[in-house]
Amino acid sequence: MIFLLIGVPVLAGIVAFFIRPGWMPRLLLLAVAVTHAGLTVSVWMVQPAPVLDGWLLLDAPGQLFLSITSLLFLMVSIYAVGYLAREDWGSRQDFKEGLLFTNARESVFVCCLLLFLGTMTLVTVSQHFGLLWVAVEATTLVSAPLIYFHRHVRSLEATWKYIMICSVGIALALLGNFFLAVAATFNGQEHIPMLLENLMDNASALHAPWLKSAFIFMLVGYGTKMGLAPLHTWLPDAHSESPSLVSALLSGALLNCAFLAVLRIYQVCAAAGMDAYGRSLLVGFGLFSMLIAATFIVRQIDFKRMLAYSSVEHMGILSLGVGLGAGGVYGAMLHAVNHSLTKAMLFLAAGNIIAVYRSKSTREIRGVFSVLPMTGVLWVGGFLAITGSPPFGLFVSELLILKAALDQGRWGVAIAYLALLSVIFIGMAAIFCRMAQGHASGLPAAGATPRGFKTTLFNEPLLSVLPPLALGVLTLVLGLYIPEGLHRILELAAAAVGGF
Amino acid sequence: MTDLSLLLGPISALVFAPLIPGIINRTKAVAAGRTGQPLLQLYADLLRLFRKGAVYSRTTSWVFTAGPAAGLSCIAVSLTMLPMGGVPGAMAFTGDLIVMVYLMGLSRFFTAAAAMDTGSAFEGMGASREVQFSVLAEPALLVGLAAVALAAGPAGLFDAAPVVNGFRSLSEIYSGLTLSVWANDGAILLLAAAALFIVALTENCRIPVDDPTTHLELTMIHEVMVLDHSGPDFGMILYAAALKLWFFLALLSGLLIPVRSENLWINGISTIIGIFFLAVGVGLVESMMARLRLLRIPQLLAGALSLAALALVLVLWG
Amino acid sequence: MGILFWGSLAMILGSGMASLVLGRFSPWANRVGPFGVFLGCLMGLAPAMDVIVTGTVMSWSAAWRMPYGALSCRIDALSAFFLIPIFLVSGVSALYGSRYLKIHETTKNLGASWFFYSALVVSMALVVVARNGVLFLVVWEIMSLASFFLVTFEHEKESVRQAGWIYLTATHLGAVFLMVMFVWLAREAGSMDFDRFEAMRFHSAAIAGPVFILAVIGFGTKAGFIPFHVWLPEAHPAAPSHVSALMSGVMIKTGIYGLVRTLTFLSPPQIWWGWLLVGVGLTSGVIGVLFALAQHDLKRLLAYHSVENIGIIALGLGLGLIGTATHQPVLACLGFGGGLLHVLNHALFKGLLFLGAGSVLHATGTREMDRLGGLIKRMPWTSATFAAGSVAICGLPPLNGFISEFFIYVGAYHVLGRPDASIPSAGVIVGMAMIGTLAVACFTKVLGVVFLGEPRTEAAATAHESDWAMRMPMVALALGCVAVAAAAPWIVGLMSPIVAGVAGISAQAVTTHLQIIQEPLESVTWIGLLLVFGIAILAMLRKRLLAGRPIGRAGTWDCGYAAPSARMQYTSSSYAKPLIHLFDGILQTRTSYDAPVDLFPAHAALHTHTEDVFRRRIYEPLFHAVDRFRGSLHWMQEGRVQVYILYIAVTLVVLLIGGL
Amino acid sequence: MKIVIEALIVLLILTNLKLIASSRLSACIRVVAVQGVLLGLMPLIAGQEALTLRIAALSGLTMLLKGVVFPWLLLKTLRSANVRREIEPFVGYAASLMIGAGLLFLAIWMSRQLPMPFAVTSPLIMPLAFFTMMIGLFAVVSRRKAITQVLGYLVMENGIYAFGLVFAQHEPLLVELGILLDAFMAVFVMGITIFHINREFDHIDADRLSALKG
Repeated sequence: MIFLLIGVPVLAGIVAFFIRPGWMPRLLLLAVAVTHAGLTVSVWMVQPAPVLDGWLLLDAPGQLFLSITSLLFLMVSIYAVGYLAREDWGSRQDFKEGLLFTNARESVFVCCLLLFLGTMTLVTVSQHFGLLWVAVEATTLVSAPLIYFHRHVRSLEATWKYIMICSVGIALALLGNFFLAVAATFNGQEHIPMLLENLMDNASALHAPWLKSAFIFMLVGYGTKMGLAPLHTWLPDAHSESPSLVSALLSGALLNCAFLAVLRIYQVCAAAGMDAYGRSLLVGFGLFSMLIAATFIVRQIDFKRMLAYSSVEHMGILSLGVGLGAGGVYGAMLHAVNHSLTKAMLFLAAGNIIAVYRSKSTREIRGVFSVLPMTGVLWVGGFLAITGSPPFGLFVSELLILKAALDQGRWGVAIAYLALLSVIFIGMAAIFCRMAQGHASGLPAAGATPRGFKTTLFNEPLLSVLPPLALGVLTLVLGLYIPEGLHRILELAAAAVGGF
Repeated sequence: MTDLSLLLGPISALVFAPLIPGIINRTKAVAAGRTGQPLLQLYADLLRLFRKGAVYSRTTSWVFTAGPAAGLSCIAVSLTMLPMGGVPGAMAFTGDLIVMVYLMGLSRFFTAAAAMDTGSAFEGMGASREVQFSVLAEPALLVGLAAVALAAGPAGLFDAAPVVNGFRSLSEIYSGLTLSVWANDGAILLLAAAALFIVALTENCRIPVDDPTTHLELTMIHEVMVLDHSGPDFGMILYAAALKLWFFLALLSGLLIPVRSENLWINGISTIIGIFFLAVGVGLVESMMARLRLLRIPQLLAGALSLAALALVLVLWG
Repeated sequence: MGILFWGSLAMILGSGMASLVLGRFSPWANRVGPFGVFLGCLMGLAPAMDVIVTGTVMSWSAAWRMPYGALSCRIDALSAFFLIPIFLVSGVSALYGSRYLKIHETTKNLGASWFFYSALVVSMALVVVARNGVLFLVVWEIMSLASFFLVTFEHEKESVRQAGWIYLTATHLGAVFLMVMFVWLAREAGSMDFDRFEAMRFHSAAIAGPVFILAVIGFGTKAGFIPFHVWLPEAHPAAPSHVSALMSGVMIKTGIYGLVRTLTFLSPPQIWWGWLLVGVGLTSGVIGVLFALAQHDLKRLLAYHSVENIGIIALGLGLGLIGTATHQPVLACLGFGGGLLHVLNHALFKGLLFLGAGSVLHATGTREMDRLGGLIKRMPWTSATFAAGSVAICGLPPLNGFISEFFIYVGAYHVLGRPDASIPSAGVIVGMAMIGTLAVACFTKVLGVVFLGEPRTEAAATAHESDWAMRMPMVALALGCVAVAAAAPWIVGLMSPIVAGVAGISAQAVTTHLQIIQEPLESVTWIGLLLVFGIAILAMLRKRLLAGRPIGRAGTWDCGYAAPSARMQYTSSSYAKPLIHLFDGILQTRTSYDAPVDLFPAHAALHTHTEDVFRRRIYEPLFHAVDRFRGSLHWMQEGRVQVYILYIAVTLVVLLIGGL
Repeated sequence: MKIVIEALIVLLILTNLKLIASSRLSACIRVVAVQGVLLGLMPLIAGQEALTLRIAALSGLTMLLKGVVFPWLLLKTLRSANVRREIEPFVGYAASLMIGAGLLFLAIWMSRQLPMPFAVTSPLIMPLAFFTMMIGLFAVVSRRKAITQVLGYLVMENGIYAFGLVFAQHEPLLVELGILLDAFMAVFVMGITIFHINREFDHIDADRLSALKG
């Protein structure tokens, strides 16, 4: 089962590399996405058996993040079909510098997408720290070409930064792995295998200072990938320059995977009785990330960068929630789900806006409501959702995290948390409302609108409206009702990470 | 006996009110060494006005004609609650003083509206001034009466023991104003009386606030608001003004003349006499001082308010 | 009865959705929506009335798969009392709006607008019946968002977008305080259920005090307490008039409801709460009416009057708290009774006034008072109802505004002698007197400048009376004002269960305590009748006197000036000038004056502009400070990959040195 | 035996210093190649247990990749982007050496802070690992040319890898291979990116790639 989950996308990816562009790769993409989603659903039905003597195993956190990834990938691939169909593959003018540029080969794109799915799945299921590291690094490498899909200078720069920063970070995580290995070696001879459960079982036997430094290195390493400030620097560039559907995956799925990696090492630390230290670090990183996000969201001139920074913010909230422990962990898990859905929805909507306006500037774009009614609704709805206004899901999780903070009487944390949330809300409100409302302006000269988009009522292509709509409906539902099964998994996951 | 005496207040007001301006003018004339107009001048004016026809501005609407009627009926209705010294008002009830003050407000509302209805800048100016002064006058009135109420109130009001009915009608308050009260805290009553006197002058547009005898529109306040009224309307306005003056003087004399015998007639008559004396007093004041500059008037009223407040403070902590 | 309630909500929401679906395609959206809402509201009134009259409490509860959430609702006397204005004003405003929005039928998607309208009505109704913290917060925010979308109906205008943003910001910040409050209560009570809160009766000062402060800030932002009122004068003018009526008449009252409901969780109140509320009330009342006086924009003026009336309500509640804290039940009953009654009254006359302003705007296309005038001849209905509303809002007898103020006055006078309550009650007396007279000044100005005199512009001269769909609501609300005033003595009886819940004493006790005002209210009603009677008599007398006598028609007395023009009338600013001058320390009005020069001046102008001093002195500096701090961090993302990697290295080293 | 290891370590340290002291890119690449080979030798001699097939395979593969393939790749890229030397780096060469010395001390301090839980052949190995890693980071941070940064990354990887080779022998082979593969892929992808950068901008100065900010 697990092999299937990983193998199908990887093999399909390799296949996709060799078939020629056209409807074939898109079909393949869609097929794999559906299959993967189906497999994930079946995972919910029957717990899959561990394989490779426990190296690959699907525990509650893994299952949660696997499901998010799979769902997002399904939506994104539906979107991608329409997107790739709309793209013109000749060389065209870049709307910022006006330089000519082309796209990467479609087959390469699809191939990398599929491999991306495969590697992310591997992250969610791998229980062995070494393997986990390999998987995370692999996600970086396969996602780099995705960011460089539009072959113009800015995306190239973004790609370079992405590779350099993430590789350096991940390298540190590798050292962390070795430290963990050292920590897991007592009296020189026998080694505890670096499987999560073994480490947790005899966590007390681990060598404390080494474990601590291992935690620091892995936190910094995976934190870089996860986008915790001040290690987040690659994130806005990569998210803003990659195609919107890739940004959706990066923000909605990849960051979660990195978060999962952080959770893994935190689990070990907690088991070894160093949770106080770990939690303090997580809280600190969380608040600082929110601060940096707020700093750059307010008056942001590029709305995809704004979304990227909002991802930084929410990663901060996640680590804050875990750092607060107790009910906060459940909140964090729920938050991860909601954030992925909402952020993906926003990025896809942003894709539609860019496709018509040919611009990412929050200063020029006006009147999305009147130009693209559905997208406009999604855009504003997404704004309300991402800022945690009821009745959307993020409200509940943010409320839970607040409650965790207040229950422990940590007023400083609570106040900082709320103040930053408010600042971000105010900043985003200004940007989103200005973009959505008003008379249509900032549109390119007539005829520049791409195929498939007629800027009249109800002529937005269904394939690019339905996926974000579905995601939006999902987070709306999660804001009003949490299904029993999801609740159970969330509780299990929270319990695994030392909360409830 | 009692029920008859209850009617004394309203009836005496309706009958004698137009006499007051006569008294004032005659006082001023005498003080100025003239003979001056007859005492009953206002009666004659009213009769004449009620017999005349009327001229209306094309600009005006029903509001303009409603103004005088509303003003007159407001003051007439508040007469029914007015105590004549020891004689309780015809329909006194807890909190009637608030109703009286607000009836004044209602008549002011209508008068100002009627003035604005003519579309004349002068009358608008008058209305604007009228409402401006009331902003300080009404609080002074309410606070002053509050001080009086506390001074005249039962001793039980001061200790912390909960009283059944701490707040009473104006008539009950006035009936409590015996000589002993004056003996105990006359100072407070005097302060309150001073405040009330200033308010009375303001509300009735007497010198030093307003000069009813001026002939320059720009300096008028109340007179200018009624420039366009004529015939019966104007009659009503003059009559209402007289009644209002009577009303305030009655308040004052009821406060200043502590005759509280069980024979209500004595109380009533003495109060009425007091009113006439007060009228003379007003006349003297008017012949002694000139009207203030408009910008100074708010200060005068603020002074009245602070006098009243001082009285209240003295009652509460004196 | 319960089925009626939910049925009405379903009907309102359903018609909203229906018009949303119809939305783009047909003008029917603008018929289905409003009439559905109207009928739904009529339906909803029945259960509310039933609860108040019979005193039976309806409650529903259901499990909710949501952390700390539970779908529990209850209509007790308090909720029912707030439901009445909600359904009343929403219904008539909907009727009004269907005509008011007709001009947009071709240009805008009215379906969406009506959907949000119905969402607003339903969420308001749910806010006052919700019995669970999470549920309350959810519906509360839905209410805010729905009203936000209604406010930005004409979002093509920059000013409207700005107003919308301010409103959204303010309401969101308020909600943050409420979140903290509920979470804190939940932390103590172990659950978010209101029943649990009421059972706990938090009395330790360590919790009750801060929670009360949080409630005052959070709910005060919605209600419009100064200094949290800044959004009102922006949002109310921006919104379509029927929405302004709904928001100003009803929605801000949900803030009052929240505050009162919170008081039922906390007991016994400490006396400083009362002092605080009285202080807030005085500030809001006086400053609110002063700013209203300084406005030239009709709807903005009305918005500031909402601040003033909220202040009066706060005064009532404050006195009530003092009464409870100092064990003077009479004061408690009078204070709470007056405050709550004023909620109903203000809903009636403020709704009426906004609708009137709307039909003026609809007829002349301007809210600028100095461009209007003389409308009474062309718009008799609007003018008459507006005049009634003005008398009511000035708190003058014989209309309903006076009744609730009378409660508060009597309460204040009642305890004037008591050492522990005399200062606030004296303050209340002075403050209310000033508020009342200033309101008179303000509304004689509005009435005189907008409806009386000569039209100042072409638009005003050619104005038309709006048709029945817009007239009926105004008439209905005006009648409501009269009815409440006339029925005052009986209403007192109905108030007692409502007050009882807040004052924490039995309904019977409240009834006995309210006896003190029972008989006076009857007299007040008589006096009202007497007044009307007197005016009628005098009018008849006048007619008799003038019968057969010459009645001339002439121009207004112009002091001999040859060519008077309509522009020479007293304007709103000149009318208000003396008072503005008197209180300039607070208002800080800015005047720009270019004087007429030489013998034949070509041009001369005088502009006065009074912007909200709190916005200028508190909020704008605050926001700018935050923004400057934000900007000072901007170097962090300066683009060089080397620097970024340096961050990583530094973080690592710091953590290592700290950790090892 | 020990003497050999010590010599090896000293050589490695010297390669590090040479890397940050030399401006000719090709020279830098050669240095890194040498470092890779030395690194490959490391487990053969420093390992606690006797020479097993596993270790032999690992060190062989390491030498092949780090000593031959990467340098070759990089030299190829270097030739395509015709740059010869690092023009004024952010930190001058003399200063770099100073800092290098400082880093050496920091490395030794760290290894003092983290005592090995078990016996090791030479106490110098851990400082060496840290030092190499830091030098790598330093090179990434302080140099302009993208290619130098790749070199820095490689050196960093080398340091970490050295640590792993010596102290974490029980890492399963699969993981070791995975790590090597990833490193290879990373360098490969970076090489491609540099190639593209050179084509788009006709320079490979990483610090001039700063259009995206704010």
